[in-house]
Amino acid sequence: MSNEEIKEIISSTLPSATYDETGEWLNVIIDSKDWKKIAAECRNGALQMDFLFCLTCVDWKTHLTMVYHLTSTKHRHNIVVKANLDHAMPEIETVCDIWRTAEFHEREVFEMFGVNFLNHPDLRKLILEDDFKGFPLRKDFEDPINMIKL
Amino acid sequence: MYNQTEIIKDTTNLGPEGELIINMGPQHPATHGVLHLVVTLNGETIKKIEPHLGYIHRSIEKMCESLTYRQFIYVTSRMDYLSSHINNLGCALLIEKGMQIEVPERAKYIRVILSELTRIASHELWLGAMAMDLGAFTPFFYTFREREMITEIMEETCGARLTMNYIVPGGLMYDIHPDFQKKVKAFIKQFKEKVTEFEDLVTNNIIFQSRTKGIGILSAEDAISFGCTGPVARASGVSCDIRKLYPYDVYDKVEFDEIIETAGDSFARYIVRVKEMNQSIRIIEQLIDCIPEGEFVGKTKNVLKLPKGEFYTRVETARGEFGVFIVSEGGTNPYRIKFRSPGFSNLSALNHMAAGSKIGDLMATMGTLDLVIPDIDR
Amino acid sequence: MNISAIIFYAISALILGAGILAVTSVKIFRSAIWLLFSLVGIAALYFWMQVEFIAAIQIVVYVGGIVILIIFSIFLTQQSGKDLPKPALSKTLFSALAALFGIAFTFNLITHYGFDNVSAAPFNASVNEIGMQMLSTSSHGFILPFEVVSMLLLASMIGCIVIAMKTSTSDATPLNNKED
Amino acid sequence: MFSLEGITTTTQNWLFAKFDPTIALAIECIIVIFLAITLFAGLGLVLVLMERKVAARIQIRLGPNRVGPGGMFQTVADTLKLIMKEGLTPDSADKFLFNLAPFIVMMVAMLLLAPIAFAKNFQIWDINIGVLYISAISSLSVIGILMAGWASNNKYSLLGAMRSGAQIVSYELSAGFAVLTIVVLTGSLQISEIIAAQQNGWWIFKGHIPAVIAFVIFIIAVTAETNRAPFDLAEAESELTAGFHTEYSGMKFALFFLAEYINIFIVCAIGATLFLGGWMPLHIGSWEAFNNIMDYIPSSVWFMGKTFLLIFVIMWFRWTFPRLRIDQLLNLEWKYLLPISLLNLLLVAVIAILGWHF
Amino acid sequence: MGAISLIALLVAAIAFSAGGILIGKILVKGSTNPQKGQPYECGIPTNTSPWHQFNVGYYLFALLFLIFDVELVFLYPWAVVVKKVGIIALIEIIIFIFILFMGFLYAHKKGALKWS
Amino acid sequence: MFLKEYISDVYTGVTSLLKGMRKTGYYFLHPKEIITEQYPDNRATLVLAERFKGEVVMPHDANNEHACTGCTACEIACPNGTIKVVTKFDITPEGKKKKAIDALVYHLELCTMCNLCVIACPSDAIKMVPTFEHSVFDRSKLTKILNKPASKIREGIE
Amino acid sequence: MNEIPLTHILFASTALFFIGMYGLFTRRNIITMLMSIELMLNSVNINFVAFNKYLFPDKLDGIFFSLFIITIAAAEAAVAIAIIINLYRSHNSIDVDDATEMKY
Amino acid sequence: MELKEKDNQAFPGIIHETPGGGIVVSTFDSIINWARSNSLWPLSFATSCCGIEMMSTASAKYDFSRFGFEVARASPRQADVIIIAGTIVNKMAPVLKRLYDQMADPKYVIAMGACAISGGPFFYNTYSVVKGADHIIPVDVYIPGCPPRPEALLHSLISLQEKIKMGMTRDQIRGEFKG
Ligand code: SF4
Ligand code: SF4
Ligand code: SF4
Repeated sequence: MSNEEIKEIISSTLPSATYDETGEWLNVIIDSKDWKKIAAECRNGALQMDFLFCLTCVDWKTHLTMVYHLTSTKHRHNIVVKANLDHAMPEIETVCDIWRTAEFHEREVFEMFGVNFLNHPDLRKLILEDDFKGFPLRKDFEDPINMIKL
Repeated sequence: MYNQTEIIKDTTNLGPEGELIINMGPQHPATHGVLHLVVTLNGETIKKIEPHLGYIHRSIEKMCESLTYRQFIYVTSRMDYLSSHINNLGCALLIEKGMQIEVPERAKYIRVILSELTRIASHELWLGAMAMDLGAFTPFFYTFREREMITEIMEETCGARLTMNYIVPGGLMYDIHPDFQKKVKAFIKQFKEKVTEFEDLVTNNIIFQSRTKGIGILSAEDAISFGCTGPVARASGVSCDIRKLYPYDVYDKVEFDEIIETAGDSFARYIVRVKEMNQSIRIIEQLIDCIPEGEFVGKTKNVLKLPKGEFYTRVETARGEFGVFIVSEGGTNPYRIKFRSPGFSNLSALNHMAAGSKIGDLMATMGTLDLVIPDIDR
Repeated sequence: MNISAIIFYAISALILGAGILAVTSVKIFRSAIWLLFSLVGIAALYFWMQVEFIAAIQIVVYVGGIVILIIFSIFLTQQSGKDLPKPALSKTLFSALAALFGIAFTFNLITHYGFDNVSAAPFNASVNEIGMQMLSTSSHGFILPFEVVSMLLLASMIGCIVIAMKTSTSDATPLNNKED
Repeated sequence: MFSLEGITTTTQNWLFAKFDPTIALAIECIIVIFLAITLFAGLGLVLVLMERKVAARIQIRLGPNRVGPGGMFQTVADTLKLIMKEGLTPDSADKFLFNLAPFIVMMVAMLLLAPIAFAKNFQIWDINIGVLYISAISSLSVIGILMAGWASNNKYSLLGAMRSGAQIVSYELSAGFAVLTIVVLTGSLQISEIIAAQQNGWWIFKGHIPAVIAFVIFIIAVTAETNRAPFDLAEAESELTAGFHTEYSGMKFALFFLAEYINIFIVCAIGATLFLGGWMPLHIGSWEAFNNIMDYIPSSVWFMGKTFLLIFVIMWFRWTFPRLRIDQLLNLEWKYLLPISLLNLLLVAVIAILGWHF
Repeated sequence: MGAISLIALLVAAIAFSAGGILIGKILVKGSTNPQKGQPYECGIPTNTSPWHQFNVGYYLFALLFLIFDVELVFLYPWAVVVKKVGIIALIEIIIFIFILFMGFLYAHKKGALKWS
Repeated sequence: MFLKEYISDVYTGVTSLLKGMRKTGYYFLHPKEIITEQYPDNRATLVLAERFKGEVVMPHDANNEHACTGCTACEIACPNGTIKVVTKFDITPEGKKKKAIDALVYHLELCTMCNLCVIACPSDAIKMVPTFEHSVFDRSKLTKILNKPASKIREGIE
Repeated sequence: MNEIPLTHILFASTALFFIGMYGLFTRRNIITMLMSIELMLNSVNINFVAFNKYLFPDKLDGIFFSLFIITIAAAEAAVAIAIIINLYRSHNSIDVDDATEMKY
Repeated sequence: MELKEKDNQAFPGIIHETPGGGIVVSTFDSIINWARSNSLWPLSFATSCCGIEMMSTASAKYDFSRFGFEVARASPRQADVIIIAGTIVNKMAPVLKRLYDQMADPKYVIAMGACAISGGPFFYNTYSVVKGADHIIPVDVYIPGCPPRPEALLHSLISLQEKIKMGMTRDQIRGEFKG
């Protein structure tokens, strides 16, 4: 499918979505509240985006941005969905009931960025020690003991 | 620095009647490296597996944010160290894509040949290690005999046996060794002779078959939903070979088959990898004789600056789709870098695959998942 | 008092001591082990009496089979680390007294009866003899019990299977919890 | 090349001539003790080294070759080190049973030595129920393993012990049936008579197909009974880190290690005795000349040769096959070995009664 | 030499093991630390003991084994004399084994020989 | 037919096992397949690929001169601060002050053999050599000063 | 060995019998009770063999009796343990105090 | 220490090549040391890349069973030497300490690779890597390299043998010896 078709399919479900085509793939910027709706649509709707191959988060010092890379094993088209989160208390719906791989990725993002995924089955630390303080991949993370600056 | 009080908290607790909760790993011969599985047993039957990661989490993504684009490549060969060359290639490709660097043909050919050699080496090691998990020690030594030939070739050309840092943005660090082609041909010859050994020793062995057939089944839908890639997904009938779908370097010039099995059990995964080795040999045979003359590295500025924006490249490592996602502010080093590692997704399917089977089956399932823990933890 | 006498008393000491420990030990696994020693001691006693066949049978069946089975069932049904509940003191006393009284009574019986008509004829319990008599269809032969035993074993086997399989269908080993 | 024939008788006569019976008996006991201990130590060293060398050859390696000429002292060094290593006892373990278990295992291995005929007239005790005695005593060895596994208070140990319990127990059956076939052919349980019966040819040759089948079943069963790969589920490296002796260290561990190898030797010796004629030289029907030549080779050499051949076969198994799963292992026993050996036994009975074996 | 040799062998075994262990005990003094005594579980601390009820999936095999073990016991005397007694012994034992084989087939049919 | 497949099961299983045993048996009987290289004994004949990255050294010629100008390009290029260049100013015959290295400190225990420094060096003053016998009992022994004592920069290198 | 009188063997077996009885009385746990029963059976066996050996050396009936007793003991143990495990599965205990009032 | 100098002139392992395979029968201690140095059973403990090189050291080409090292034990109770092959991160450190503590004396440690020595590639700007395994447990021998070649590992093992063989008092044998 071409970007145009994708756009109108998405707009039909979510008019408020904005688009950015400068990058390699079509970027869909949405509001974090609508994410669940879009996700379900992408997965089950005409788009058939059944493969979430990258889920991560970026810390722009003012806000956080969730980045979901989706592709369809049927139509072979990719889109990137972005949702901006508040820096103070980031929250977004989980999608691990739609793409099961999201469960681990979301746990990782949770401990690395402190993003709180609502309705996640068990949102615990996956990689870091249980008593680890702070969110290491945020830009303002400081660890004077372990982190030796070059 | 670490007194007794800092010993990490207990992860096991008394299960209900008849249940036994066992820690497998971090130090365990079968969890190559330091995977930590909390296995809930009922007698010999597995009820639940809960992976605990992070025992080799080296915060690579964080440290890459403070390395320049030339420097951060070498770190990636420490993630999936078995296909380190391919990881480096992925990063180099991204930088080249971002800065429109022209890569000379010669470099492309050599890169692809080395990638395939790396893939073979990785699969050889996996084969040996998996046989060892199933209790057969001897195949390990036979596979390493061939693998040693590859590492010799690597050593001669790249200067390192395992974590070679041979790729620089725009080409290669230096030209291949004069008798590179000769050695590779010799290797192909020996490999073709010896690969039949594993038919007798492993593939057709009744014990091996009964231990892998129908074990750890993963359906195609689950494979996609769990984001599995590489041999694991292909064994379940999902076509996901980046080399076919989004060809990079010269993969579009060569012809090879994407191996697809439909059974989705451990045996299928085994077969897929064994066949892939032959395909890799096929690719190398096509390329090895027609490496074009010319430069081995393109023209690049001394200081690399990636334009502002977001970039994503994927390459097919020995384990599946390895993706690099870089957010650039236009500076000399990435603003945010994320490695999408195949093992991470493949591991998340483990519980689904192994629950309800025996402990012995867990070994078969984990062995055929071919996990590399630093690749998962990063 | 020569060697064989010493051996006899040593063996009986082993039997009785192990037996006492088996019925009094508070750790159930340990009491199983003590039972095992007691049985081995009995086998040794048979050896001492030169009925090696019975001795071997004793070991094969009791030690090799029954005790293993008991140990398995302990693991299945017990918290094998936990101590067994101590019986009430009154009960212990009563049983001990009963046992002691019984022992005294029987001893006295035995000593009075005396068994003086011990015949010194040579005793031959070789496997050959046993086999001959077991298979002989004559009046002294044991062929009938021999065949009956097979029926008995068949019955007990079927019984075991019926009883055990009854729950092993609803056994706590679910293979269907793929979803979690 | 010296031969052990008659040594025992001469010594015995000499002793009883010189001293009064009790003293003579005591002296004999001391000799036996001495011999047994040396045999244990020697066998342990040799077998472990042999295992490592065989493994190396199969795995296109060199194997131990730097300690002493050709690595001969490698196992000596290992033993010394193990003796000089600290023997731990976990706090949470059942100390008494934990320390008792190695002794049990050793005693069982030692007791099994009694009826083995190492050479002509060279046998500690030619007990009249020989093979029955052996199968009885060897069924004790599982107790040591269960004890060790339970007393360690370690999950891996317990799992391993349970497994080997079920495994050893089941494979005793088919081993017993395999032995019975030979008993049927010989009509005696006594080791010496069994060997004498093979004067004019070994059972594996004389017994037609059934004997061969019984032999194969026997080898498989004893491999399982001694917890060797491919049946080494009790100490399955990759599943339960070290199985039932996870918690053992130093000499206690060495004893388990040693007992395993001694058991291998013993079962192979039994196999050689039952099927390959023990110390009996290779005799073929009526080729007098050939038989005489064979007789020149001392009987102890024959015995050791056959035994080590079987040991090598078992090692060959280990370095070739992957490990079975516990349920497959039990399946193999109950689905294949047991019925086959039952029928095989009947077959042999028919042959024996009709006297079809030469 | 007769049964006395068994005692001799037992003494040998005990002497051998005890000797080895004692030498180690006397000569080697290990360092001590709180971790050392705890059970090993892949380097993860554990405070749960396996000494709670534990599901042995294969006790059924042990049951069957016991039965067959007894059968084996009866076969030994038979095997010794079968050649002398001749055809009668064969018939008797065929009946004997047949009856038990019924049980075996029954177990097989009921799936008692399948895993859990 | 139950019995038939039972027998065929046994047959195929046994044959497959025998095949495997034949393989291993072949290797057991053919010692010439052994490929072991006895390392400490073959030190004399051991040849490593000349490109193998063992450690970074600074070649000195006969009269103890090296080519390092102290430009610190390697220090900048090194991803993990393995090289520290300590510079000093010495007086050239013309009386001009000239930058030269005092010490080029190289932490072998940090080096990841990535070769970036060698590539970055403008005057090829350092190179990789295929040595590997660096085992030490004391970590501090691994920190090296690459330029030999009293060594000078070779003439004609700017 | 004949200088060991038969009575001593009988003493031993009797003592063993009553030890078993003691266990049977005191233990409340079915498995341990089963163990006690095994002990008693064994003591009876000893008697059979001893009588046979000392009093009727020309016959083998005592041997056969002990043989059959062992057999029956094995069968009994097998069934008993099957029942015990079944009992445990149904009501999570094998304590006789609980077991008595259960209709099985 | 002076060992290093000895390293430089004479290669470790060559020194003791007396007839009889380097058995130095002088005193009781030296016999014990000979035994210990010749049967070092490693604990199978590999965290990352260096572990692969450890595997190839075990493989047929550079076969460390020639020295009697091939009996890799999975349980620390029976192992003599930990080869720390790979990075140690903060989460792994307590586990490593535990394993070391649970080993039976005498016990030795080899730090293999830049990571185990000092954090190596991950020394700067990382929040989770232990800067050198000898912060956690005493280390006897260090091998630099990333990863060290198999020969380098063999070299270090021989050096460790040297260290054990030469001058250690009875007390040191009894396990107070710390690298
Ligand atoms: S090789 Fe790499 S790590 Fe080593 S000094 Fe050079 S740049 Fe630094
Ligand atoms: S070594 Fe090269 S790069 Fe480094 S300071 Fe010297 S001249 Fe400059
Ligand atoms: S030293 Fe290098 S090769 Fe070894 S673990 Fe560290 S990064 Fe990997």
